[in-house]
Amino acid sequence: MKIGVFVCHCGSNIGGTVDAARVAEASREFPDVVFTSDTMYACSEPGQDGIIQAIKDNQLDGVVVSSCTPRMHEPTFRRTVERAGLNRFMFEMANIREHVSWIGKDKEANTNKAIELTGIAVEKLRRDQPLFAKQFDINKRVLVIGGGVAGIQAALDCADGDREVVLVERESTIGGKMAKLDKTFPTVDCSSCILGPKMVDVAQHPKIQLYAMAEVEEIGGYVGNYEVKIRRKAPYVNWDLCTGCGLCMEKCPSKKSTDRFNEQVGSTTAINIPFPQAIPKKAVIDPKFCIKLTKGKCGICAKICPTKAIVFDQREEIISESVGAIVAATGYDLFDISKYGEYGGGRLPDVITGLQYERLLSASGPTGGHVKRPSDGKEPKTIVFVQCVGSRDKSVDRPYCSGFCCMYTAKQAILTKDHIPDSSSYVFYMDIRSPGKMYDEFTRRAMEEYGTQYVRGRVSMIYPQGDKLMVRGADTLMGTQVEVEADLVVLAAGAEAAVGAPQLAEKLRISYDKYGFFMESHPKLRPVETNTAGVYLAGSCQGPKDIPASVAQGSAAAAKVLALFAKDKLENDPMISLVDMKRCVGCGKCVRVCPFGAIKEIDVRGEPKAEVIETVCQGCGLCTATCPQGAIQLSHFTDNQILAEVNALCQL
Amino acid sequence: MTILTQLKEQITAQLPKLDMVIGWEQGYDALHATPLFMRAAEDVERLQIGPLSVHNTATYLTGLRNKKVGLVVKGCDSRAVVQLQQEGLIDRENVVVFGFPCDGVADLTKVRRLIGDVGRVEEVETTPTELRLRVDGREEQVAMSDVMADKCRRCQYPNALVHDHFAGKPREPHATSDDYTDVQEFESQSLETRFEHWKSEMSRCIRCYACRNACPMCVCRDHCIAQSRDPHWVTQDDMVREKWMFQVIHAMHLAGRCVECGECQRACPVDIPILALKRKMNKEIKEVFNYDAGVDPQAIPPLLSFQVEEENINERGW
Amino acid sequence: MAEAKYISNDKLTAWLDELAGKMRVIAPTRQGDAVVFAPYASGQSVELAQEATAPPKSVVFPASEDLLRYDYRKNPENLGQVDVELLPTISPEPTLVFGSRPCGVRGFLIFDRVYDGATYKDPYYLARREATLFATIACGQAENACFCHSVGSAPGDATGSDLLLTPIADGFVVEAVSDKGAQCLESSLLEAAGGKADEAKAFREKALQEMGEPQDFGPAQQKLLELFDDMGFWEDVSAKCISCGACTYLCPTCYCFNITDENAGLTGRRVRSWDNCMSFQFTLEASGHNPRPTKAHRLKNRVGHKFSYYPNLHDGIIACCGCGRCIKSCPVSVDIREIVTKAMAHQPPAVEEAAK
Amino acid sequence: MPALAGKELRIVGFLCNWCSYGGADTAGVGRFSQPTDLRIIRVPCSGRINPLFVAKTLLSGADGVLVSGCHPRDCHYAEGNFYARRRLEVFKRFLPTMGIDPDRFEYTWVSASEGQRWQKVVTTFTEQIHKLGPAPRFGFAHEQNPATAAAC
Repeated sequence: MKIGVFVCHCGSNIGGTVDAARVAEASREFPDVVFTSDTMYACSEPGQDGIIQAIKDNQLDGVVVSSCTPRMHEPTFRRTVERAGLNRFMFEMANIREHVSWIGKDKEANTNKAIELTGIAVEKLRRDQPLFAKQFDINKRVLVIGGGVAGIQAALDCADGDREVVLVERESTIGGKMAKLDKTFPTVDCSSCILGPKMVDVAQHPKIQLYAMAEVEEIGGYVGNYEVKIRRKAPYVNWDLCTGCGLCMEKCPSKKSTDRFNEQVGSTTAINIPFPQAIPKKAVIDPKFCIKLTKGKCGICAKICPTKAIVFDQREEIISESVGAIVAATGYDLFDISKYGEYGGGRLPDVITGLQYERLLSASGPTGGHVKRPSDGKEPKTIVFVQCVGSRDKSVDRPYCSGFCCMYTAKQAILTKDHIPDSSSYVFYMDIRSPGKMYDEFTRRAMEEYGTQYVRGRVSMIYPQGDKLMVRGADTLMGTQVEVEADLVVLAAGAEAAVGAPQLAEKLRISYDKYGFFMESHPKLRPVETNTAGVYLAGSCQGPKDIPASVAQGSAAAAKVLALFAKDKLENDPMISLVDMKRCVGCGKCVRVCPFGAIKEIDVRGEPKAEVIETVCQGCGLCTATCPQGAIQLSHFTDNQILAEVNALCQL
Repeated sequence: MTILTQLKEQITAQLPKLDMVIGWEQGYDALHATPLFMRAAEDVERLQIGPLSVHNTATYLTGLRNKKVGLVVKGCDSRAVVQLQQEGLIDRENVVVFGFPCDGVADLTKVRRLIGDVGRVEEVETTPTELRLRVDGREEQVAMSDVMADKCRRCQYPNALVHDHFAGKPREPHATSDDYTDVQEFESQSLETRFEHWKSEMSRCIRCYACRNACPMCVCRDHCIAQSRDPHWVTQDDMVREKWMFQVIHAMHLAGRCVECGECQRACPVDIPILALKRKMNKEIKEVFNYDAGVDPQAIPPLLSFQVEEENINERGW
Repeated sequence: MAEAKYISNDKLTAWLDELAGKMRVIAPTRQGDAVVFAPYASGQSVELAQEATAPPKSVVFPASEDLLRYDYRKNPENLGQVDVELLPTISPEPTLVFGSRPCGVRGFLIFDRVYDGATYKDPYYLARREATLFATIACGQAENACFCHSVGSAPGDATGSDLLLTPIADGFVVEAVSDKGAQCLESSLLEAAGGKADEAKAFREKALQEMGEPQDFGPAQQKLLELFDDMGFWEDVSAKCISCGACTYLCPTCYCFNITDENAGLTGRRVRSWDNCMSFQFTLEASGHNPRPTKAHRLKNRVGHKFSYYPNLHDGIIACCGCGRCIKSCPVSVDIREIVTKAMAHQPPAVEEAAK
Repeated sequence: MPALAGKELRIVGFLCNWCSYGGADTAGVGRFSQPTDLRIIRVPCSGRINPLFVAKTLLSGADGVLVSGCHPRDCHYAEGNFYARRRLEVFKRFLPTMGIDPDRFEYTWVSASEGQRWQKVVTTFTEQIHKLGPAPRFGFAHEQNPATAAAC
């Protein structure tokens, strides 16, 4: 092998504290090195040309550049050596700037260190192999999981980008949490008026295939080629026939069914269309409450259905879809308020969540938009809002801020005054968090224009007294105890990861934090990517978010998908693990630990062996560190390469 | 009916369905047993169990993967079966396990320490409490308690943990817990003493890899990195450093998997006390993960899994 | 030959010290629970009462040695031009191996036919061989694993030794076997043996007599060739073998080696190290193919080589000295005597059928 | 290569590319001065670091070994450092029985943004190794087992 070593002065950045010429001179004594030089700026155009010239003049097989961090210029120099006709992996870098010249002033020690770092780069390069990327086809369809506003946005943007979209929604209608809101802050728009058209677009878009009442069962494959199994639950209604006329709902005798859409404020019929703008607008039978399905009698809906759409013996089905990318937009769920026993949530009927209050405020809600308290239907006059219920509280393992509660509480206080002008509202808060366009102004309006009384402090207990609720808390600004006699208490329940989020993350092979929110690739710079190629995040599944942020992420994720799909072929990174079949004993330890499911067990003449799926492997090398006999080796970071570096530093 | 008779009956009944049953018989002299591969009914007659049945029969399992194998096991051997099953290295349905209550086995090195060279043992009689030997025409009686293998003194699993057939009644464990006093005592010496101890002990290693090949969990054997060039972890030099590196490799590869059958040390022809390394590893595995290898076939070896929040690992936030 | 001498036990240490002043003395030493040959230092206790765990093989044939050391020298005018400079490695030191048993020394006679043969002379081996003397102790009693008398030797066999020590009451009769050995007898600590020499002779004869009838392994030479393709036989006898190298590395007659290069920067070494035919790597080819893929193939080679292939090449001489180390140090007590005996008695199935 | 005589001890670092190597870069960019002993070997992930590399390095004559990866839960490869944490912890606890001071080996988590933290880690660890002094050695390649080496 013929190696060239190029030592960069980087102006005085390296040259100031490292004798670059001496490093180049000393490198002549390294094995296989046939050419060395020191250069003012290796990355500059003349610097790169010099490298190319030296490769040609000396027929070099590999190049070491001793300069700055490879995290900066490794791609640059890989392209340089490639231009000279070498494989781009026949290149190593010694970091003598960030790791040497910039962190010490002792020129002798620095120079010695730079020589040694160059030496280990030479030893590694001597064991480098040319590597070649594999190209593979890409299936330009995208799966969007979750039909809330983030998922809707991602689906629509992808579909508008002319890509086929498979949208999977767990509930019987898309719309998510936003569909349940009455108005949105800070504009006080009607939520369903702005979301509704988008939902209709989803239903009508020729590029979108919507599966409602469906969940992702299994995901296999890798970026560009995912195989997805979708479990579609049985609505007991043939949706191809159902017109959403609603006759069945009128006649259904089972009227005590759980009303999921209305957050269980009141109840609904066993056969049900959640709300008038539902997409798809189809009836669904709740088998837990349907008299026909529980007791075998009734069947009124089947009799009156004009299209004969009722199918009592319908079964769930598994649907297979092939896609090239996945957007997870599974949203959030609400914190269980009954965990605060002292607040009486779940026990006292007039202690409700903010989302339940939205339904009371909504004209399409169970009360027709009249605020009536659940216990006796009376219109409340004194309403207490309690913030941070399940947010910023380590004692319930929810130390994070849910982000949007301050704003919706202010909105609800304003709407309360609109609905009941003679009412008075109190808000118990810890801090007001309103960093957003027009947000702080909005909370100010709630206080100043709408007379909402903000009390800084935690509520210690809520207990019934007559038909009132006594709310006892501290006013930490005044340093006094406060007691408010309320008709209705609204708890700003925090957001938590959607039920089943960790399980979905595992299917997607992405990581999630200890609360179940999905982890992005980089918290600042890669907020919608995950570390699994081809899987993107949108909305609150990544962490609590308000509507505009969710929509923005939906669009961002769609942009990522469209960028991915702009290519006709994908290339893998060739720095992946490879199995030496002769030495593999098929113990399966690598298969067990691979975070990406990139290793499969195969049968070779009756013996189990491991095989790397080259397009899935991400090149972490965990398998190589796990394999007891070193039969699986990460290319470019093989055991022998690392051992050679160790030996160069330590032995002899 | 004695346990041995019962065991022989059970084996004879199953043998037609199996390719072989592995147990022990008398070896080249009365003191040395040797593994017995029973293929025909008459082979069963030679079966011997007792304090001289020192070998771990499970060691052969991974080499017989496509065969139907019966295995006579002591408690410790059965832990190896469990561990192999747990790691998917054997198909449990291909293995028929014959258990019996183990009263402990003799450590022949200890016997040698007591009575000198054992090259001329003429006769051995075993009782639950004694070994009676005739050596060079003289009678020697040694108490089992003096020559019992250390692993047996602290044995918590004298009865096969998994078995398809069991002869006799399960016996009480020899011990209920393991406080690793041996490890603590060793570590109470100075670092230098410990370092020099291994330097000196390892110097007589002949690199025969009996420790590795006798280990039921060493499934790489033919492809072990001790002898490979790619990867090239150790050289073939007769150097303490290289020999010692292999012992560290063996200990690390066994972390969370070693069932402490002690075969590595027993097999060592030059009596290097290498079980101490595995003991240490097991002590730490127990402390950090509260894990015992070879007990639960459903468990996952701790170094092949993780918890997002580790209870006993200090994140070393310095 | 010089007359027989006698040394009493109480003077033995002084004699060893005297010898150690003239040359390097290697003697059996207790290390932990094993007895191994190690350089003797003045005043150190030596273990002569029992056979050492390992034979003194490594004194002449080290477990590893540098066949050569080399430096790469780069031409400063043209870095691509590299010269290799070889550095000498052979520098044997006059050595006395004291206290081996006859079998341990006799192993080198097996070596000699290979490394000092007509076709090839191994300079590394020969240099050490010539620089080494053996003062051997006759055995008084065979161990259970011993069978030296069945492979052409005896407990008092002096072949290959330079001095023979025979233990008698309170000391040893010391007899020179070679001229080099005779020089070691020039010590005032030794006295004339006189009548004790006969006592010694009787001691040796009694030891041989007590071993009983030797077994005739001669027919194995042909029989093992016949069994070469009978893998069923070999699978059967190798079933309990765990394929380690204890038998081979403790064998005084096993002489196989491996060669590996170890480089570091611009220097390197070519290392010869013991290899053993029980190991999968022994015949592993670069292609990945292995003509001896299973332990049955490998054990067949070990037994076949000792009792058939080597005798075929070397006048029927069995490449085994009967020390029994492979038996007693085997982790699973594989008994080579039993395998050879079985092989000799083995009737191919077809023949058995015909006999009925 | 022998460590710079009289000044440095031989300290080898294994750093994951995504976090700690970046953290060391950040420290450089910030000109956070550090002792010069450490030599960094770059690997993709702390999960790539077989504890046996640490063993090999220590047995080959290093005076100290430092491993650093992404903070748990921040692994670029999702789970690599979770495995590394277990393996390295077990190995560190094993060192005393080998007769090696466990303080000669540390593993830590430093993110790409934590330049100052990296400076502190390197400085503290280097001081720790200097306090311990040079590690006991097994000797170099040609110094063999005395029993047979003497026979050369």
